[in-house]
Amino acid sequence: MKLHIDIEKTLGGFSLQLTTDLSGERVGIFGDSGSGKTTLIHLLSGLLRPDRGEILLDGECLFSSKRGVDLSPEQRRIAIVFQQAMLFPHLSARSNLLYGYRRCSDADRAITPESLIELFQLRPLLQRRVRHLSGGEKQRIALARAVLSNPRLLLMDEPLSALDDTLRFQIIPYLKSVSEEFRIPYLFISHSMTEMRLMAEQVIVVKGGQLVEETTPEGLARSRMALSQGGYLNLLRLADPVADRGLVAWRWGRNTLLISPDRLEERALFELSSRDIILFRKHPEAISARNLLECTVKEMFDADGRVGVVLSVNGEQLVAEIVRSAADELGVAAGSTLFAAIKASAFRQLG
Amino acid sequence: MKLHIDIEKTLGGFSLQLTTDLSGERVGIFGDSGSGKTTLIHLLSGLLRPDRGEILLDGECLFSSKRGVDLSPEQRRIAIVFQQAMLFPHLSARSNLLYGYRRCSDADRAITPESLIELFQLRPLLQRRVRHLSGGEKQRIALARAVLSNPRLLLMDEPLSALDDTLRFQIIPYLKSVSEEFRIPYLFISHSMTEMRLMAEQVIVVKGGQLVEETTPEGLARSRMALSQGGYLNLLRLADPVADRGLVAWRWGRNTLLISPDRLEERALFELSSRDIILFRKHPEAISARNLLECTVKEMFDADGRVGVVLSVNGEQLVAEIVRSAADELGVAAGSTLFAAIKASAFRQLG
Amino acid sequence: NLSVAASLKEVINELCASYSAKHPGALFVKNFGGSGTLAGQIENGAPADLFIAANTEWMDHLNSKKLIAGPSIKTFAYNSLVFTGATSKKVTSMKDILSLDKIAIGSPKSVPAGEYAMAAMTKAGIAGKLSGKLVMAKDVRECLMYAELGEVDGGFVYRTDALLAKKAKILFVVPQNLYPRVVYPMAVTAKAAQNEEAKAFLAYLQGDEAGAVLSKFGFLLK
Amino acid sequence: MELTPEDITAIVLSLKVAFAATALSLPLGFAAAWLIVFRTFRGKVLLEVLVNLPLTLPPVVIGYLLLLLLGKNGWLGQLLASAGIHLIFTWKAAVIASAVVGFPLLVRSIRLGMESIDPLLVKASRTLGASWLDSLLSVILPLSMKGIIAGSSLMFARSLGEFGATIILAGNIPGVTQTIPLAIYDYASSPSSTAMALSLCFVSIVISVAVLFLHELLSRKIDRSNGL
Amino acid sequence: MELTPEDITAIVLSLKVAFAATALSLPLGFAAAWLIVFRTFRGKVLLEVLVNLPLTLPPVVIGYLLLLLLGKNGWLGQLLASAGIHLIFTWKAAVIASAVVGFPLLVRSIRLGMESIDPLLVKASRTLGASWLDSLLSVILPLSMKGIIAGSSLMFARSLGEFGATIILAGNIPGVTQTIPLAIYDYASSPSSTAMALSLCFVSIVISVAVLFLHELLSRKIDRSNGL
Ligand SMILES: Nc1ncnc2c1ncn2[C@@H]1O[C@H](COP(=O)(O)OP(=O)(O)OP(=O)(O)O)[C@@H](O)[C@H]1O
Ligand SMILES: Nc1ncnc2c1ncn2[C@@H]1O[C@H](COP(=O)(O)OP(=O)(O)OP(=O)(O)O)[C@@H](O)[C@H]1O
Ligand SMILES: [Mg+2]
Ligand SMILES: [Mg+2]
Repeated sequence: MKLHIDIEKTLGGFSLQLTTDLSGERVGIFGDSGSGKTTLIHLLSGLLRPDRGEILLDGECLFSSKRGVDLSPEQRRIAIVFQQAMLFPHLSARSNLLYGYRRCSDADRAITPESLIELFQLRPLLQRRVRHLSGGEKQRIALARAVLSNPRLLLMDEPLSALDDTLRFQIIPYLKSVSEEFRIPYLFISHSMTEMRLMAEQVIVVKGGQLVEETTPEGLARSRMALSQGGYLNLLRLADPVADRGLVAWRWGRNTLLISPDRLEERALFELSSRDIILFRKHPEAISARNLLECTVKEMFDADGRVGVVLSVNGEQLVAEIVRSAADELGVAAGSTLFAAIKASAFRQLG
Repeated sequence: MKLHIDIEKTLGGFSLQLTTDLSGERVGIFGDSGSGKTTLIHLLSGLLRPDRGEILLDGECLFSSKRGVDLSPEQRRIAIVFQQAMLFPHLSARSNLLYGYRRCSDADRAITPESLIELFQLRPLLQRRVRHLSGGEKQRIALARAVLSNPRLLLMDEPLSALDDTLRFQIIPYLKSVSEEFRIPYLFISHSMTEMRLMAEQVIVVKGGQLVEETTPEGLARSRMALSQGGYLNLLRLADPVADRGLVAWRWGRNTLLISPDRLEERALFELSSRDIILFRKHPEAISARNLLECTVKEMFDADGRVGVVLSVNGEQLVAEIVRSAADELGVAAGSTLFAAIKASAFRQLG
Repeated sequence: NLSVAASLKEVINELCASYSAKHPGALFVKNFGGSGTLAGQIENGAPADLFIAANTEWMDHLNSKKLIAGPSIKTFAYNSLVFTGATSKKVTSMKDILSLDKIAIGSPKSVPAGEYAMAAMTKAGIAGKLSGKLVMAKDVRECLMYAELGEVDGGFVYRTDALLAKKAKILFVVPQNLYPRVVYPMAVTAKAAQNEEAKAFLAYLQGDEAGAVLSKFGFLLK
Repeated sequence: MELTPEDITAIVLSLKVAFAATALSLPLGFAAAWLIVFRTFRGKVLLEVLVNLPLTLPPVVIGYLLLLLLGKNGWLGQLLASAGIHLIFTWKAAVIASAVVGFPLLVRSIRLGMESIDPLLVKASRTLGASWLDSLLSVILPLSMKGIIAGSSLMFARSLGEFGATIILAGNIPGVTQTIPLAIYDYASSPSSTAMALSLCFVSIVISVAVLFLHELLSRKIDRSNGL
Repeated sequence: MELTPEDITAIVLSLKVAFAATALSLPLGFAAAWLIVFRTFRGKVLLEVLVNLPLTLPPVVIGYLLLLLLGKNGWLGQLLASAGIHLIFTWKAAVIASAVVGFPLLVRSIRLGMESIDPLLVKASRTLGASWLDSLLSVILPLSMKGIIAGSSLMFARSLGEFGATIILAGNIPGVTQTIPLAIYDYASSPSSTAMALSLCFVSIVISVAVLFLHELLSRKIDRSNGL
């Protein structure tokens, strides 16, 4: 996807002025509430009309005030997934699902309902009334509905933020596989750093209607480590769980982690806050923390007075966060060896 | 306050059947969503009419199907604070505040607006339109409004759950001081264990319209330690903060705790999850955790496979949570001495 | 297609019925309404063949617009003004109505009967003293209704209408010298000028048989 | 376009009648809407039917039924007469005719306004010591103001156009009960004064447009003050 | 209570006219409501005034204006006449009279229904490939169904009672254009047949109560199927 944006729009007291060239399949949009993210995607999709400027998608002009081009939303073939599922309450789940597909010309029908119903496991939901669907089921239908309209670009406006944590991470794999399997590029809006890291390859940061930063999810997470409640969130892909005296032993690359039992799946994604890792210079003997890992410091970075310590654990990577005085006391430096203690209950299974 | 409740009420498919005698000034009502908490307080306040039974408050009969007594809500003098502030949108903040006071007979006017405006720091808000108030300001007005109606009993239906964390704990001191200063007993509904422990002296647990348990907030917190995300939440009252190399040293009884900087106040309340405490049998040497406390095990309790370890730290008390295998390995038993490591970032300042 | 003043409804219905009995092919479509309404309708193209009005004003209006076959204008019948009421007071002449509280007349601007009544009162020299007592009604039938319900002590109505009333009795007949003659003109419309059936019915209405029916209903033939 | 002094009288009278009819119906319409929205009682359906009835019946019939009720021999008429009140053939009768005909429109609008009030607000006022009447006046009334204004403007406009019921109950007496529609009727009945009829129509339209604008204005103001 | 065959004809005709007027106005009313709620354009105020006008004018005036417009000399009447269509004095004229008079009530109800639709739903349909017309039919129409039904029942009831405009535009021709209100008028203008007039009033009331009930029923059903 190549998206050229150069637009201006004033809405009451708010004004958006944004110029950028985006390429890549998975772009995140990050920004505070009221920074103009929703306004931006409404402008892109044709639901709002820029005051001036132009929008080009893969070379095709969607809007240009100079040339007098302004394609209507249905001509742009850009689908939006909203924060609320926005299912049509008068239609069944099936009719909602097929709403966009039915309006798609034969030539564009690359994705068929069958394949998506399979992928999203929608079969049991199809006959249901919309109001008999749970929040997560609704959002799954909404997503499938958008994809089935065979758009050239998918815009997602905090599609997960109305859901509870469990649902949220159940849906993320769907979101990603959609883009991968059907080659639909997307723009993904979120306030959640974890969602951003799972969903985006590059991130633009918007503030007060202006683009202030272009970065990667990793860069974003590191720079905001000290600010956010959970610090830097390590994402760990674990596999092959085995019960072990009331806990579960998961394989993490060539390491084993003991984690409090939750759902057992062959592979799972866990979140671990950089603040839940305690570092020792020497091996502590008896300790209540169930995980004690020997690791090497790969690099260190500063974020607002906190120190981020990037650790290598048998080839896997982990970021721990310590205060400056602790860094001095432990004598942490690139290359030094440390022990990291992590409680079994510190891991949070996602999805 | 002495409250005798013996009522039955059927609402559609839901039926409530509850008999209890409550005495004490601060009673919590705890229960899952849909368990009938709201229904119960509507019945008490006269907004709903029980099908059968009686309600006595301090000996006065508010409702009795036998004797044919059914006082109207305004006669009962029981005020409710709702989840949403429910301020009257057509009135100014001041008129909202005085709504109940103006309808209160002279004889009952023990609490005057002046004293409450002082206590709740409402003076700057009085002239404002309701829609120009923030969520927390609204809820403060709503609370003051209820108190100014000089009720005999205050019912609070999740008064804080629509607020964000910061606001929530700003308001709790107001709620408590109201009851203390003006001797108004209250019933407090909440899903939050921390709120419950801060607000209530005793707790009744409701489930499916029935009373299933009468306990204390502490008992409730311990019995639900394993179930809740944050484990058992230790509440620490700290004082006299002093800056210390990027951190803040707070006094906790005769101990000192190093905590990541947040707001500095003379005294503050912090929350610490039982899961954020790592226990060692021996003193670990260099460690990134900034707090290492020597402590004695006072008692241990079981909660769904987890072990709660009640520690005494120089006269203060702390509950840590470890898995059974760790308890065995560390050889924890009442009377044994352990070291507790806590990261500076593990504490959460409330309010 | 007949457009007939509403006050002639009963009599026209009977006349049509008896005509149909003799001429089995004849089919009537009757439209009843105020003369002004009917004239307005004809002016705007309503499909009327025969127009019977309650006064000459509207007939002349249509004639001046060439919507009426001028030569066909004939007089259908005459009527007379009476004073009717259910009052217990003794009322036998124009002077007596001064003793009444409320008197109904048709609105003089829009109801011919009202215009005639007004003229009669003026001529009798009592109009000035009655001004506060008059109730203007939408039409003659409304006058009669007020009288019948006792809402007014009496009202000026046509003789034919007064005869239909149950409670209200004719208290006196207004002397003809006090007001212009009440004429019901009829004519074939311009459109139907060549319509033989319409002309035939017009002729029938002028005949003796029609006269008998008209008399029965209280109309005057000359 | 010229207006005779009589026309001016008719216009003033029309405004007076429409105003009085609206003012008279407001408390009743408010009460009816409140009963329908906030109360459950036997005979609610009957009330709804009764309120909506004037919508279905031709105004002439309504006028006739009102005449039977309020006339000399009607039970309510006799009652009023014994109290020295005579309504028929006065401008007050025109008010009553307009009020009855416009009532369903008023109630429907107020209902819509009331249905959007959060019932918890009413409950809150009760637990703060307000009796049901107090709560009605201090909470429900101000919060249904938008519906009340919409209903009033609708009713006012309808009253300006009321003809059928008025002419029967009040008669068509120039200077006393002749409102704009009745004057138009009089003019229209004579071939010579069609132009006069049209001028009055025009006045009627101008007034109703003014009412519509006023309504928009007021309801925006209320939006603002309620912060919606 | 007895009904003559002529009365039965009038009742059937009334129902037919009310039904046709409602059916005819629905698409137009829907379009007008849509324009007012979802579009911003110049002349919107004019549209609002035009839609509400029939409310303010006496039906007789409306009938007269319609007669001028649709009559032989009216521009629309000439247009229709040249297409071989003659409306005046047929039951179709009664339909048009009823439609015009009831239109403001219909539009007001549909508007209220439309105003409660989440605009994001409409936007969602647009980004899913629906043109504005498609979105109007597949999203806005079904979701404003409650308002449409309320408006239709109001309009139907109003049509049943329409008198003033009908008698002018369609005439009072028994068996052809004589609806219930016109028949009542006929009966009521002769003192001997008051009882007959009252029977027809009663029929009128029964029909409107039936319509009210049907409306309640339908709108409950829609509540259920929309899961509100
Ligand atoms: N129609 C409008 N008229 C005036 N101001 C508007 C309008 N729409 C949006 N705004 C303003 O534009 C700004 C940006 O809004 P926008 O919805 O794009 O923010 P956002 O980044 O999506 O925020 P959030 O994360 O809360 O969804 C806000 O300050 C908002 O108040
Ligand atoms: N008017 C009603 N008709 C039928 N069922 C009702 C009614 N009001 C409440 N209920 C049902 O009664 C049950 C208890 O409701 P209640 O509001 O008291 O729960 P709660 O404990 O306050 O829940 P929450 O924590 O979610 O506020 C619920 O299952 C609810 O669906
Ligand atoms: Mg947004
Ligand atoms: Mg509740």
